[in-house]
Amino acid sequence: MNKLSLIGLLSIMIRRDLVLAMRRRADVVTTLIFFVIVVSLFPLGVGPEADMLRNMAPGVIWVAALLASMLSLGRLFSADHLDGTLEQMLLVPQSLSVLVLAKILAHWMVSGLPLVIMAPVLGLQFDMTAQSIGVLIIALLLGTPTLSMIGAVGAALTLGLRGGGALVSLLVLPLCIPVLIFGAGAVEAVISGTSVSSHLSLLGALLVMALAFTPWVTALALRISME
Amino acid sequence: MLEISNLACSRGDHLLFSGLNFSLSPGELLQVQGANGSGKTSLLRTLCGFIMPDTGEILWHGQNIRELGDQFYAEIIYLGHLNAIKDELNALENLRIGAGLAGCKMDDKQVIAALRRLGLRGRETLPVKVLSQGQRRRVALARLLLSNASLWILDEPLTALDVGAVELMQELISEHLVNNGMVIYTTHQPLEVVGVATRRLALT
Amino acid sequence: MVPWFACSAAIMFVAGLYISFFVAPTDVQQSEAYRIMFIHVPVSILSMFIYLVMAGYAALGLIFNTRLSSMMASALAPTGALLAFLSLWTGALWGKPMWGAWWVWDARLTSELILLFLYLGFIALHASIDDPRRADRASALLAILGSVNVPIIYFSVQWWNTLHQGASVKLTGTSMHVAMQQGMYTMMLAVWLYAITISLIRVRSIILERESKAQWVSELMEIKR
Amino acid sequence: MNWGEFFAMNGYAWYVWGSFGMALLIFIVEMVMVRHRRTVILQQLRLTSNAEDL
Repeated sequence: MNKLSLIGLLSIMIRRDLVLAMRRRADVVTTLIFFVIVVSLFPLGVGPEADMLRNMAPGVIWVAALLASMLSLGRLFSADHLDGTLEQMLLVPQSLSVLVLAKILAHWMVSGLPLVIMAPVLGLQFDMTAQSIGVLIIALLLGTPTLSMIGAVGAALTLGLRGGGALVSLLVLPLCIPVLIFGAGAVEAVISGTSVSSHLSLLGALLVMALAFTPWVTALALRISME
Repeated sequence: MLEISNLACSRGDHLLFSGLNFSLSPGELLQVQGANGSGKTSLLRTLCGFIMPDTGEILWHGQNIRELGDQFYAEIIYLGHLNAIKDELNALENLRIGAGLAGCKMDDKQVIAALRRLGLRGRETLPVKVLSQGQRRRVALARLLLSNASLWILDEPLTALDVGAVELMQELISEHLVNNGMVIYTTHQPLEVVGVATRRLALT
Repeated sequence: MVPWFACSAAIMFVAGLYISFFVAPTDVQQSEAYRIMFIHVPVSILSMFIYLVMAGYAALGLIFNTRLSSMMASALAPTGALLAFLSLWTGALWGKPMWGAWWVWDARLTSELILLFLYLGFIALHASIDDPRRADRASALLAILGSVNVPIIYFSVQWWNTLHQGASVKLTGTSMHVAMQQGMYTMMLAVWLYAITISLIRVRSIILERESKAQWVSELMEIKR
Repeated sequence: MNWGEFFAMNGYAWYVWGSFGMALLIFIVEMVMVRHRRTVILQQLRLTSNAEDL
């Protein structure tokens, strides 16, 4: 039997999840709309002063992105769990971590990437400068995959539990705080004219760390949850 | 060669079975019997390595399956209560992806042949969600034809199947046994394979 | 063992409180309010330390599959959470007269708050899984993940804080009076002993709950009668 | 130093006693909770073991 390479396995899994997501577009769109609505609610809540909004923008967009990614976490493993495909994945004679990584990447492409693409439009709503919007996009690109990966651990741990959604937020949100701080900090650094690169490199470091450990931890959590 | 020695398993604080010993050689068929809740499914899931046994060992060709890991997974196929097929995909896609993950490269001809053998001619490209329960089960069973695993672990393979499909299933099992395969299954329906003595394991 | 720890905890509390209130002199700058320190500092230190101990026990339980250490981890969690809450509460009451605010977004306070969330997450996850073995293992993973994250969180919050404002007020560097030190250490010991006592009692109930089917439980003195 | 002065804590009574009071409250509540848990489980065990005798 010819064994598949890990890259082959990765691409099969990513393609499968993307096809599945495309056949259920409504879910993807819902997350995006949630993100846009949350961000748009803030000016209505705190008033339309342009100066204040400009200062708030990075924080608001980041918090909304965090909440939106929490919202979509439930879908990451639960559908596969319910129809039994997850069981079969545990029996795949290759590393489960690779499959998990593929699922996380696919999940990020359908739930994280749209947020990043949408963010500039929202930045304009908040009257952000072109430069800070640029940094916002880079920070989101570095930060949202980390959020997906940390979230995946939470989703795996709470698989099949009642009240999973709220529980996942309780577990995952505290762990996401560093990403939030550096992500919003990068944009604030542009506004206040201090160094951006340190924030971005810290975000990058978090991403690398998450990339190295979370697929493995998530795989372990899945095995525990499937017992 | 699968050997089980002194296996005990509990769910929560409830002990399901203990001191279980049996072995299975190539060409043998084992039926696990027992009332509802006697631990049939748990036994099969323990054999797959999902559940860690409380005590005891599961040996595959003399080696513990925990140590073998991926090598063991490459030699088994498990069919659970759930069909493990995606409603949004069609039968062909489901099987192609399933086989791909298991590490076999499949061309569509083989997949279509397997589906036709299971009586799904003309339904290969319909989304699975429009198929009936029995037809979905047949899609799941088609996976057996596409894998070259030597140990089949089947949990209630006959649910939702009609008489014709049950006969077909008997045929598939007997072919597999002739090729020196091994089968462990649970069922509440009669399943007799011609020419092979079914060994029975009763759980209480 | 429990009565012994309980008694010594009680004695230490009495002694600690006596020193804190009667022996230790009034602080020059903070007047009497500094006496909050005697409860605040031990409680804060212990709340962090218990998390590490808990994560350690949880890791042992996960790796070696020992049930007792997992039970110990779940027995420690509520105590740790309460101590973390107490630390925030006393910190707020100390902060109000000293800094003029109940709460500042100081690195320490923020990390302590997050620590409380981590405890709550652990307890919630453990409570919502019905199968005790799965609960142990899942929450152990969470505890370990949390303990890896605590330094990162502390670092990031500190960094974030210094960017925002440099207003973190510190205990002005007066060298502590001997009696103050004594009071602090005695109180520390007292809280230690208290935490050990309470978690030992709790772990005993947990063992009984988990092992209720085992033979030895039904032969216990307290149950026969 | 008389008692009134002692309790006044030089104007910081609310803060100091608030802290220690809350500490005391939490410790007591925790002890009650733990004892309650213990009595409940012991009672349950007693019930089941009696039921087996019957």
